[in-house]
Amino acid sequence: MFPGVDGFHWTVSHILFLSLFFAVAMTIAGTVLSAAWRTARDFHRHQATQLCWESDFAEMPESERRCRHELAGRVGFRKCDNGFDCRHCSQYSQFAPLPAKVPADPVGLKYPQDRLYHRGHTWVKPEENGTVTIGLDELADHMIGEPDSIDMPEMCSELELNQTAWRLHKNGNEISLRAPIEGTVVGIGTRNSGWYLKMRPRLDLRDPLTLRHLLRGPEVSGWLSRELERLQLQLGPQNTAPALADGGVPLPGLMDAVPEADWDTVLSDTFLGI
Amino acid sequence: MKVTRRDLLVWSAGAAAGLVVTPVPWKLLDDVSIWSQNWPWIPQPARGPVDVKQSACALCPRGCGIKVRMAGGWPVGVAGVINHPVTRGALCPLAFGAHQLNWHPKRLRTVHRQASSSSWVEAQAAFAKACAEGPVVVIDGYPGRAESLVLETFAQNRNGQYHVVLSPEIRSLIPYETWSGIPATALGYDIENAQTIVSFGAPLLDGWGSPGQFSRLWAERAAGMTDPKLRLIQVEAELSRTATRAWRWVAIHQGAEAALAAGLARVLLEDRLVRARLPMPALTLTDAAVRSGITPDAIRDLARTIVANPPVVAIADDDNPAIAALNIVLGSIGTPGGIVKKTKAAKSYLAADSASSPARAVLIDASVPWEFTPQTDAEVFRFAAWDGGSSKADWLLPAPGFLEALADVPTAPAFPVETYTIASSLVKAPHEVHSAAQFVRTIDPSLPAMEKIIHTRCEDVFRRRLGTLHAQEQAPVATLPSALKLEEELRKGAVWVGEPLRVGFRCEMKEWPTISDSATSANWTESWSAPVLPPLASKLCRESNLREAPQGRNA
Amino acid sequence: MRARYGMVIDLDRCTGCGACMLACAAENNVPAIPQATARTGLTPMLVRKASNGMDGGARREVFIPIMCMHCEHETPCVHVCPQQAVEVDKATGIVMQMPQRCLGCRYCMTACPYHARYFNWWDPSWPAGMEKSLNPGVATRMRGVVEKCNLCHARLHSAKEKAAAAGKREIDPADYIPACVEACPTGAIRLGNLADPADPVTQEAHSPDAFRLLARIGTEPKVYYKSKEAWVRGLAESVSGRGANNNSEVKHV
Amino acid sequence: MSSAALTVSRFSDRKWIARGQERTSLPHFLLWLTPWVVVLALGVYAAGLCLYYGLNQTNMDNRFAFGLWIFLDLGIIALGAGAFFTGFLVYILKRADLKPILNTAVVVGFICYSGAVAILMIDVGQPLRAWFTFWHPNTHSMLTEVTFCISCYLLVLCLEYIPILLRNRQLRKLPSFLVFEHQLHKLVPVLAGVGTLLSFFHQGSLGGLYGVLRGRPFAFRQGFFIWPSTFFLFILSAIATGPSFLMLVTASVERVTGKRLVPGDLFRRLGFISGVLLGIYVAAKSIDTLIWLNVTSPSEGFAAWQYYIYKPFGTPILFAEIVLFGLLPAFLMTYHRSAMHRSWLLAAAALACGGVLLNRFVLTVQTLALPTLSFDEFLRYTPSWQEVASFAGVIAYGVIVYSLSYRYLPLFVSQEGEDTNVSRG
Repeated sequence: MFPGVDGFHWTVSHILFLSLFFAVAMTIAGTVLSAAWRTARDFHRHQATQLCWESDFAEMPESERRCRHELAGRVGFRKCDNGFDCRHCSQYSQFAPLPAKVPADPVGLKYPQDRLYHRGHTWVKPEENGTVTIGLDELADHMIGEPDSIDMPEMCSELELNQTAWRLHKNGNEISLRAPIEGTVVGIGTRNSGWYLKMRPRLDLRDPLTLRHLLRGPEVSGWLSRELERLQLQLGPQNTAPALADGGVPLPGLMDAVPEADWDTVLSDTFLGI
Repeated sequence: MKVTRRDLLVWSAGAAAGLVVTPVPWKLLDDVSIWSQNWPWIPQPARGPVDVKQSACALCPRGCGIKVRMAGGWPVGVAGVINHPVTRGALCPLAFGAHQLNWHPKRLRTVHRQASSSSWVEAQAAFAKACAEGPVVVIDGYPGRAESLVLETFAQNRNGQYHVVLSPEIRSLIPYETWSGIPATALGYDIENAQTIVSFGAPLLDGWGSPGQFSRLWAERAAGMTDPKLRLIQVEAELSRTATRAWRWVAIHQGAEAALAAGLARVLLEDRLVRARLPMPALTLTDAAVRSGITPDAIRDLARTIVANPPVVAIADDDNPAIAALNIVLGSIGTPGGIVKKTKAAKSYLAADSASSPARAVLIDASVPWEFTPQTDAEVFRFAAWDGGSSKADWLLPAPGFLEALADVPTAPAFPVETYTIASSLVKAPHEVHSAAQFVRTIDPSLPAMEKIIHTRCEDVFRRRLGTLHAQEQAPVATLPSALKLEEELRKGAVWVGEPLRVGFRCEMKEWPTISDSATSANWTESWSAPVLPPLASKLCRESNLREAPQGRNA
Repeated sequence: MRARYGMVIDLDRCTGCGACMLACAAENNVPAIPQATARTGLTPMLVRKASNGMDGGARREVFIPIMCMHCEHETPCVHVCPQQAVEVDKATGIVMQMPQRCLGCRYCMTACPYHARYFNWWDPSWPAGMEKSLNPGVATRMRGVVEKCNLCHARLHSAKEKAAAAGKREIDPADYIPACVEACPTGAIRLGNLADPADPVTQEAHSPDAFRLLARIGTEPKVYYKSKEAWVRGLAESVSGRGANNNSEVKHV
Repeated sequence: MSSAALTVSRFSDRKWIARGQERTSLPHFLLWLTPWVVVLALGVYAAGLCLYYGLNQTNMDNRFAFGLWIFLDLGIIALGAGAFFTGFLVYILKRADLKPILNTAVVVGFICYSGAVAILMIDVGQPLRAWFTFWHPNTHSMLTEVTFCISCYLLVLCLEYIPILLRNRQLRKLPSFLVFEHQLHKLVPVLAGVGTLLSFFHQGSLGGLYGVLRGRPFAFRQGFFIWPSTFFLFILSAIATGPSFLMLVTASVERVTGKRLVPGDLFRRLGFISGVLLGIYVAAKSIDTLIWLNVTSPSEGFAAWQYYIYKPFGTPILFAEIVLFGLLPAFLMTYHRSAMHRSWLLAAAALACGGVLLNRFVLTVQTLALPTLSFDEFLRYTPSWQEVASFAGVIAYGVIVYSLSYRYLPLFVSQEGEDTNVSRG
């Protein structure tokens, strides 16, 4: 069929057939290659993690995708379409001024007001020197208790927002903590140190927009109460007695206390996993 | 950094994708498919120059002339010899695979005593001992050869006996021998000159006589003609191959040939269709009709058709006297187109199945069909080139195979004139095989050597100065310079054809032979001596349904 | 000159001896497969039997040698072969099979109305030593490919070589005689150049007794049959369920 | 107690199953797989025999050169047509309502085509030379067209399958995979277009395969340009039964898992599409049959009656093909009363699929069984155990691949997502 192959001769049917065939082959090859090329490009432009987060966000159940303003009770019913990144939310400013209907003090858990909270149960505390301290909030800490092992990122590594910042291992579950903010790792902590990461944010902290996407005040308590509610449902009524004290405060070491629960689901719901 | 499962996953995915764009898989594919085009375990023929040799097929007494294509010293193909006076280029199907017979898995290569293998030395010792102790019977399947002469002389010297397993054509001539005293081997059917042939179950188109002779004749004078010059009337129970092609097929009851012959004779004599004064068959026409299963009128018509265009000859497929008698009625004895005498120098043989005489040992030549088993409790020494399985032989002695031994080819059975040629051996025989003649000469060295006999025969032919030599072109023997030249030509495949001796003879038939239903079985490999068929015969018998595999022979 | 080799087979002459089948097999190095049956055997030349369907004395039978008909027009096998392993030789009209290119899909076998194509179901094998008796002119095939009659192309080739050596452009017809033609004891099978009107075979092909099997399918087979008997000529038309044929009578496998 | 729970969790594959999808326990799943794996193993063994010893392992012969396997190929490729057709409807005709079935369609298509190609590789005598078709293609051969299109389309199906595969819960954790999936998914409409083109041609060519057999007047059809009528009939019947088969598959999965996987009205939509197309097919088929019986076949010297004198291939088979397996299901799936009832719909779908299988069977097997020469015999053939085993092996392969895909990949994700939400209250 090809020039050089014995008995080759051009005929109309050859030309039609071959052109069609190669057109198809090229299209298929082209599709794959362009997909591969675009992938490479996304990584090059640091859009990969963003894409992953978007896809994960899309995978999340509706109930997990509530808008912070709904949590704070500023609006009745609103679901987030921005992957929890209020910095690009067009309507943020129109809801933010509204009065919150939820008490600002979190139920029985220590959620200091000096820090901001990410939906993945991490907190961010701006320091004077322009860095931020990042840690695990109390609910998460109580739930996990003492982790079996921890892998932290390298010093000076760049972290993207919502990218896995560090991992905790517990009872064979791997828990990925999402970075609440983008920046460079400048310090590594431990559980006992009370914080896990120190980061130099990529954006200027003085700009209010930089930390806008993080929860604060009434949003936190609204969000927490829903989280507790969910926990209660997922751990099941028979577990609620040992697991949660009155007022629904989880006792430390919840994972050890209730090993038979479907932790896989609980953890991925809690830490915005997939 | 440590390699995690994720890294492995990504890596393998990338590798798989990457490998496709390298030439590695494609080259591999190419090599593999090329390999599939010449698998090492598939034999390929050795290239080499092909030269054509002429010889004769000695696998049965018909001795057809064959053209053998030789490559690298081995026969790679067999074909007929167009200008062969008898076969005229035609051969039986088996001949075309015969060149592979020597490698047949059943080929005998060692001496066997009962089941266990033995040696020539022991065989010779045993045979010598037997000869010393008592008379020997030698059985030959292909009389008239130089080898036969050696065997016969040996038998006489040992005051033993020489018996012959006769081919069906010869057997069909035995009645005339009894009535005329002329040996059956001296007689023949002059079908060349016959106008009407009534075959009583003889497989004329299926290997009868010299296959080529009749096939060619029929093809020229009868095939596809509504009014053929040669009328072939086949009287047979089944629609045999010959019957399908015959001018007329007379379907009769199984084994009623004799009855019909009698019926025909009666009609011929009663209705004065023949001028002959002969005993009338005892059988009435009605009885004949009842026995043969066709109406009296049909018999009458048949009789008239037969005599309609003489000369006519009736041919039986066995020694059925009734059909011979019919020939006498038809006056086809000693007349052109009938039963003719072809030679004065011929002797009558003892048929082997009458081998009841007491013998210490029986020696069976390789030319004897494997089916034949002697009625004796003597020690049996059997020569064969192939092992046909169960046989009564105490000793199984490996004989030369196809084209492995020098042989001479006397007149084909029932052929109307004498012929003679030499089948020179084209293939070197394995050193462990010996012919029966060689074997007996180790016991009795006084016996003449094959070469010598053949030589004297050539001289004899030359001296008589009769007949013609059919080589590339024909030459009367009288024109040949010397007997040596004659022999040389014969060894190259030429055939000597004698003069037809035009002498009539009489058959004294006192009374009509008694009618007995004869169970005829005209097997197409009746006198094919080898117990095996060429492997390629499976095309006929197993890889197609063209033919029944002949009994006792593994195709 | 552009030859069109074809055959005329006189069915009145065919005695069904089978010499052509053996000669063909020997010439083309077709193995005798021990396990093969009438359904799986290799018989590029196959003599089949047909009857007029009657019984007793009224029964008539005829033997029909079947080989590749070398169809001239819309050759079914050539059209279907996915990889050009079959082609019609423009110079000779012979339908050539190239076993070494065949992938054994057997599509051509389903396409052939004459069942004249055969598949190598087994590896070809010969008893020890018998490979010495193979015809040097023809290569053996391997398992898993289709083969068929190619009109003893090896013989045509040597005839051409001979002509070329003698400096002639045309081959001497006497040098090109396929094995089956050579073997037929009654001269029933004859080869000729149908493109040459003077060729006796061409003339016979146009005689009133001549016919071709399934001619109405329109593939212009170049193998002609001929018979004086009307019922035999009737076999050309396909009225199925007619004559019972022992040849394709096959056990239920 | 806790240790027990831990061991359970150690042996569970929960982490591989998408969050919120309820799947049966691993042991139970393995139990379900076991028989299929056994059948598959047997099939692989049989196929191995055929490849090692050659096709003498089958009961095919020189006249019955095609057998069970070709029937299988034509059959499953026809049933697999749902893949390209659904893709065509969703991406080209923008029928978003059919999206829930799309992933299943792709997986089913992938199974059918890969299975068919695998069987073809055993069926040819020299698989190692299969690629010669790409090197010396005979552009006049329908089989060339089939080979090219099927191999290309299988590639397309793989590409369409990859995104589904990469959405597996563990695989998607790898950013590179997830991003590639994301990008490839964006381009799937292109693939759907190509797939439609390819499928259109090879479904047709599979019909042409027999339609062009001038030497087999039972199969030979006149047609349009280079394509015999069977070319178009095959396309029609394939796209008509493809959706029906998807219906059957989904329904049986719902039956096995006891879950509602697709919106209730989806079956009715599919059924309607199937029914209408089937109606058109039956009409075309009838006309074609009439032309063939009265014109095409007689002109080749074959009287129509002679095809139907051999049992079991009597005229009833023709009737069944057109009315029982054609007209009836077409009516059931389009007539609103019967289409209301799921059971009627499924029955009709089953009939439709049976019909297309019967059609392929008749065209492959009856064609070869019938005599062509007047002295031919009607031929019988029973497949050898090796043939049957490889046949069963392909089916088992299909079940296994589908089960795995269903368990570990988000086939019906949108629907199930909603389900879980509902359950969460």
